[in-house]
Amino acid sequence: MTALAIRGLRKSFGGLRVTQGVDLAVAPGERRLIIGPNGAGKTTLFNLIAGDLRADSGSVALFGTEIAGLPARRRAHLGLARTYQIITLFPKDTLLRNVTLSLLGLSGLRWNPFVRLDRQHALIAQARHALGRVGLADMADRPLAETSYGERRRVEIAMALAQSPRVLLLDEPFAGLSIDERRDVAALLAEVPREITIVMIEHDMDVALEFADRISVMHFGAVVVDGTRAEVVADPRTREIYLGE
Amino acid sequence: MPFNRRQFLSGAAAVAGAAAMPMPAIAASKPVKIGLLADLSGPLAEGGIQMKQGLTAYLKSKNFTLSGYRIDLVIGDTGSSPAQAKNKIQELVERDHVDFIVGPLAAFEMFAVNAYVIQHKVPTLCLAGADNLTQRAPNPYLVRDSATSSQAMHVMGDYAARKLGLKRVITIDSDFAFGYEQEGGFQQVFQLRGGCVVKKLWSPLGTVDFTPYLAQIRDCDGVCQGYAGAAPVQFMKQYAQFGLKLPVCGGETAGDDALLPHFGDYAIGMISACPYTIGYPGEANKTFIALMKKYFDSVPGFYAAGTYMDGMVIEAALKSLHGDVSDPARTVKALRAVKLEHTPRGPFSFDHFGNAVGNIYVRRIEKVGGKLTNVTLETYKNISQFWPYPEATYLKQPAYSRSWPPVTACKA
Amino acid sequence: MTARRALIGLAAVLLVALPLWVPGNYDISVGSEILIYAIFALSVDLLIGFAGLVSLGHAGLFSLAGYTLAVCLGAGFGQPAAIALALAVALAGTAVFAALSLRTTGVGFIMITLALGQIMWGLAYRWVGLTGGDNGISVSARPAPFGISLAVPSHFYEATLIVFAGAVFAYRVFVESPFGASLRGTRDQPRRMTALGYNVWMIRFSAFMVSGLLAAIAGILFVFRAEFISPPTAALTASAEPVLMAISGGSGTILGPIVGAALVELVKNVASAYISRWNMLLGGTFVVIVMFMPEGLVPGTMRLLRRRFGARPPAPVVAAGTAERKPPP
Amino acid sequence: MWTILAINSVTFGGLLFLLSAGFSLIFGLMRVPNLTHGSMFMLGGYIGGSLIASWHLPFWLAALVAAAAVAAFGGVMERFLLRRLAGSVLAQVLVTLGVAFMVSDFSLMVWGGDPLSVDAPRALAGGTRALGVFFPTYRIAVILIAVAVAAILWAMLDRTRLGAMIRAGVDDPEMARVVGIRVSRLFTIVFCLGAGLAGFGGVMGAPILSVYPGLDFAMLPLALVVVILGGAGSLPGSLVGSIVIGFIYNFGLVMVPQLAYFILFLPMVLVLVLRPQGLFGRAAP
Repeated sequence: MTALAIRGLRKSFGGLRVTQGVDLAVAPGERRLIIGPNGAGKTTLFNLIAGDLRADSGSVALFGTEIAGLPARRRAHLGLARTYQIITLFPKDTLLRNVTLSLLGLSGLRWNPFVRLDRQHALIAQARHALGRVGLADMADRPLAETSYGERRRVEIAMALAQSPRVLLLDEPFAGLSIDERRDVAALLAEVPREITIVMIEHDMDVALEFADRISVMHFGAVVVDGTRAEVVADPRTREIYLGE
Repeated sequence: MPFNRRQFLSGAAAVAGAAAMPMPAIAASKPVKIGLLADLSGPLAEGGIQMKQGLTAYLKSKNFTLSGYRIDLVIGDTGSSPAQAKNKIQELVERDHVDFIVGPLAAFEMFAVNAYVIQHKVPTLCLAGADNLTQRAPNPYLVRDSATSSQAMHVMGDYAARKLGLKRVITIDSDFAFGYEQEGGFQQVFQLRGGCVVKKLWSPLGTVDFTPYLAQIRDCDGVCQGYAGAAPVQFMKQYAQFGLKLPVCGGETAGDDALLPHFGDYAIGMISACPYTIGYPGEANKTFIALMKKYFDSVPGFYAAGTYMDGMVIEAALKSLHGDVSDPARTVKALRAVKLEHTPRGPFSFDHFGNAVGNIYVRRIEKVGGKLTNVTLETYKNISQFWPYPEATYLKQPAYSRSWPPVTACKA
Repeated sequence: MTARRALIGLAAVLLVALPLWVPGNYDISVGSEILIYAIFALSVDLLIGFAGLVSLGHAGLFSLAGYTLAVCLGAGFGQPAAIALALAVALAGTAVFAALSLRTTGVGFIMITLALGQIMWGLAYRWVGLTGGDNGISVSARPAPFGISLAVPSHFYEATLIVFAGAVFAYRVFVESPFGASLRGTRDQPRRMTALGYNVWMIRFSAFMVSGLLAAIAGILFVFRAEFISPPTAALTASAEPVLMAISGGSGTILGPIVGAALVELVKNVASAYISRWNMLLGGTFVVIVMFMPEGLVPGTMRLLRRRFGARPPAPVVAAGTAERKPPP
Repeated sequence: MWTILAINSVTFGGLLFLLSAGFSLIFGLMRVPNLTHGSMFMLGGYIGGSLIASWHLPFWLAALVAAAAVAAFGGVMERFLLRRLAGSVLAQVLVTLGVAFMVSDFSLMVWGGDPLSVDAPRALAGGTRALGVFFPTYRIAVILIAVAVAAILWAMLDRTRLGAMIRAGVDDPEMARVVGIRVSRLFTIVFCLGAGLAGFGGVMGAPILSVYPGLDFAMLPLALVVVILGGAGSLPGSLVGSIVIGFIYNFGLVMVPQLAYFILFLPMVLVLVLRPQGLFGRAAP
């Protein structure tokens, strides 16, 4: 069974066809990298997978379950998590609260108006643990607004990992980071267990290529090349796309 | 900033004045307190300010001493809001322990405080017109020296049919109780005298442009409007702008004398019926007008006259009570027993419900000496709230409402 | 923390003992009014401060409960039945308000609620048969729970205080609960919340229902206190008032709307007795608050105190929405 | 009758346009919900009316002076109050409503509670026969004035550098800042312009509506309704929205008088529920 199977996915805005018939199959445990020039439709593809956008046609299956018609929140409950290219966190809250919110999203507790959140010790311990996994345990009680960009990126990842997703979508996790920070995040991702399938969009080839099992190249809203690192690098169409840019 | 609460209290000046005059010894005792409940802000401020001026003018002219008793005046601003009227009356009664309430202006405010007035037995001299306060659901503590909403309109209906010779009239008024009662009163008597109301138009409160209604005025020989506040000025102006020439008649608020400086020539010819008129020739009215001019540089109208006369009524009642206002029931009885000859509106007395029986003037706006004024056309004497019916007959019919009396087909 | 406890305790004692330390019945009655409006302001601020949704139609819900109560009492229902019906009808109305207005957020939300509130106001005027039009409905009977007559001003005050305390307690539990945290999340990052698995619409809808419930409770108390209800209760200005209370006191806090309610009601009912230009005073007060404490009186005072006593730098306080407060100039 | 209603729909729409164009620009560019806008309209009417009645200024001069005075008032408000509150919608709501309360009380203090009746300029007094009906000349003039103002505004937005900057700011405030537009000065200019337009509209409306306490809060919801219908920041939107409201108001009151109290708000709810961004607006930010 494939972790993520996409078939004939289409989306247009007005007359502009942003996604035109994407096919993609990601195996369980795989690390898949998606590359492509700006405007190739990579982030739109993520939005379609995660449900932030509704596809015009085509199917998305998560471990065999069709999810293309489901709202984003239902997809999260089925084991899909994502990070955003532009960091979207809760700046007023502490790191711990950010991760707690993430955990709460999948917990039935989120509807409970009768108990105090800060007394939910099990949940909070879990959140602390998730922060620990990204090396931020000692900053857990600091407001997010007082952290650095790189730290926020790790919080994003902690939030996604905290949900123990089956498939994790990472949208440019290295963008805007310093070299040191990139190394930290890369190490972090390398430690993610293979139970979690990862699909990543990234421009930074140095870090990303090393990480990926397979690579898909997108251009004009479609997957043009699909294969192992060597296959993709060797493919003339890849060169064409990148040199033509 | 001016101090509202103790602005006009009998303080040093009044006491000094009293000492200079040969007053009964009792003048030195506890002052009698009057609480004025008026709309000093909000959309009805025009009438509220007149109320304050009228009462103040009378008290000031009497040096805050009525029938030898010192008077304290405490003022509460209702802000043209029922909820605030309720709070203010509580404040005046429970905190300032006033002996009389003068006001409020609007029926919706009076209804907000009505239960309270009854419960706390506060002698209240209100200007709000709502018919039922002195009819089907009478308030035993109420005295009204002005009129019910329909009282002057009954007269207008009579005059329109008999003297103006109108046959088919369209009424237009604000879509709320005061409007229903005004037009109901007009229609009732107008039809009794052979006229016919062919259409009744209601504009929502706060209407800024009356054109949609003006466009519907046709197939009639006259219009009756009962607008209040600033709306008569707006309405008459737009009426004239659309070239409408049919005679317009109205009630006490539509042709209020206080609006005269604000009307333009377009209002000339409008006929209204009112329990007060600026042209009443009595000496008391001349004094009143002069005082308003002297103290406030203001042209008085129906609201100022109302509270001014409230001062006179209280004065007369204090005299008969010998200043003892401790028993509300007795006080109200004394108030209702007051019969005055020389007042700005001429002679009047009260019926057993506490509503004034007196003259209603039919006047027309004319230009005299370069200024607009209301010229009296006819004086209907001794008009009660039930006129022209006997009390029992009148009370048997339903209260006026949006749908009563109904518009029926007119005989050709 | 203990200082805080002590302050809350002191405030509670002062509130309970209010009938003993204010001059008279009128002042006690103003006390009740402040409490009622505090509940109303809290109701509105649940949406403003915690959901980032500004409602300018809450007077519609407030008066829906009030009118239902008045109509039911007039029709001869018993007090408990009338109260229950008023709550039920107001909640049904809230559901309609919420379903329509939550089609959008931001300014669109403000406008839909405003329009719905205006429609309630129009109904109050025009449905004369039921509402009495502008003459309103008088209610003469206050309830007498356990044989204690609430017609006595101090009794009514204490009863209101009990309801108020209950509401504040429940409010506090609510905003600090997991659901409260979810609600705040939808205020700051609705899209992110969806991706995390939250049903943003349902969370907002539920919060709107709770807010409507509080507004209804305030509306019912209002009618019992004023013993009267008429269309201005549903007017736009009546909807704007709790919004102003919440913002001036400090939106997104619990104490803020309460302080704001006290401020506005004191200016309207107490200061207006001494200063004829009380509207000017009220408007000026708002402007001054915004000038010196754009985040509201309560958070602003906290900030100044913290600065004065040299504790840690002020945590960024945000009024609502995703807009960050600018650093103080 | 229908002809009168139709012409008047446009007149009323024209007046609403003068009122709402500024509101829409301010909201579109600065994201400030200027709840003082109705007060500015009323203030314009009072100032203009007094200049005409007491100072015997010609109507048009009075209108310009009043517009300038209200614009200056707007400028002061923007510089000293709103400037510090950028981005904080709640504080803006509080301060603009606070100022609205103060203006309303100030007007009551200065002009009293009496309505101020303003005469139309003599040349435009009386009526005209048009399309077979008698219609007040001044009301027809209001249509022309509104069209002229719309044309001037359009030319300014479309043809001048200032207009280009405003449009850039409405489309993308961040970008405008980045490309070096002095946003703060632009905000002041636009706020003055919007305030001045409202004040001008107040004078234009005065011969029709008169000026009286409460006019401010009678006009404010109308401005809001127009902007909702037309979408914020869009000049054609406000124009069309104003005229649509003009028609709904005039025909609605005649055809469904029983709904008079809801006549503007029912369509507004419908529009918002079906199309939350307004008839002509883009998606809300």
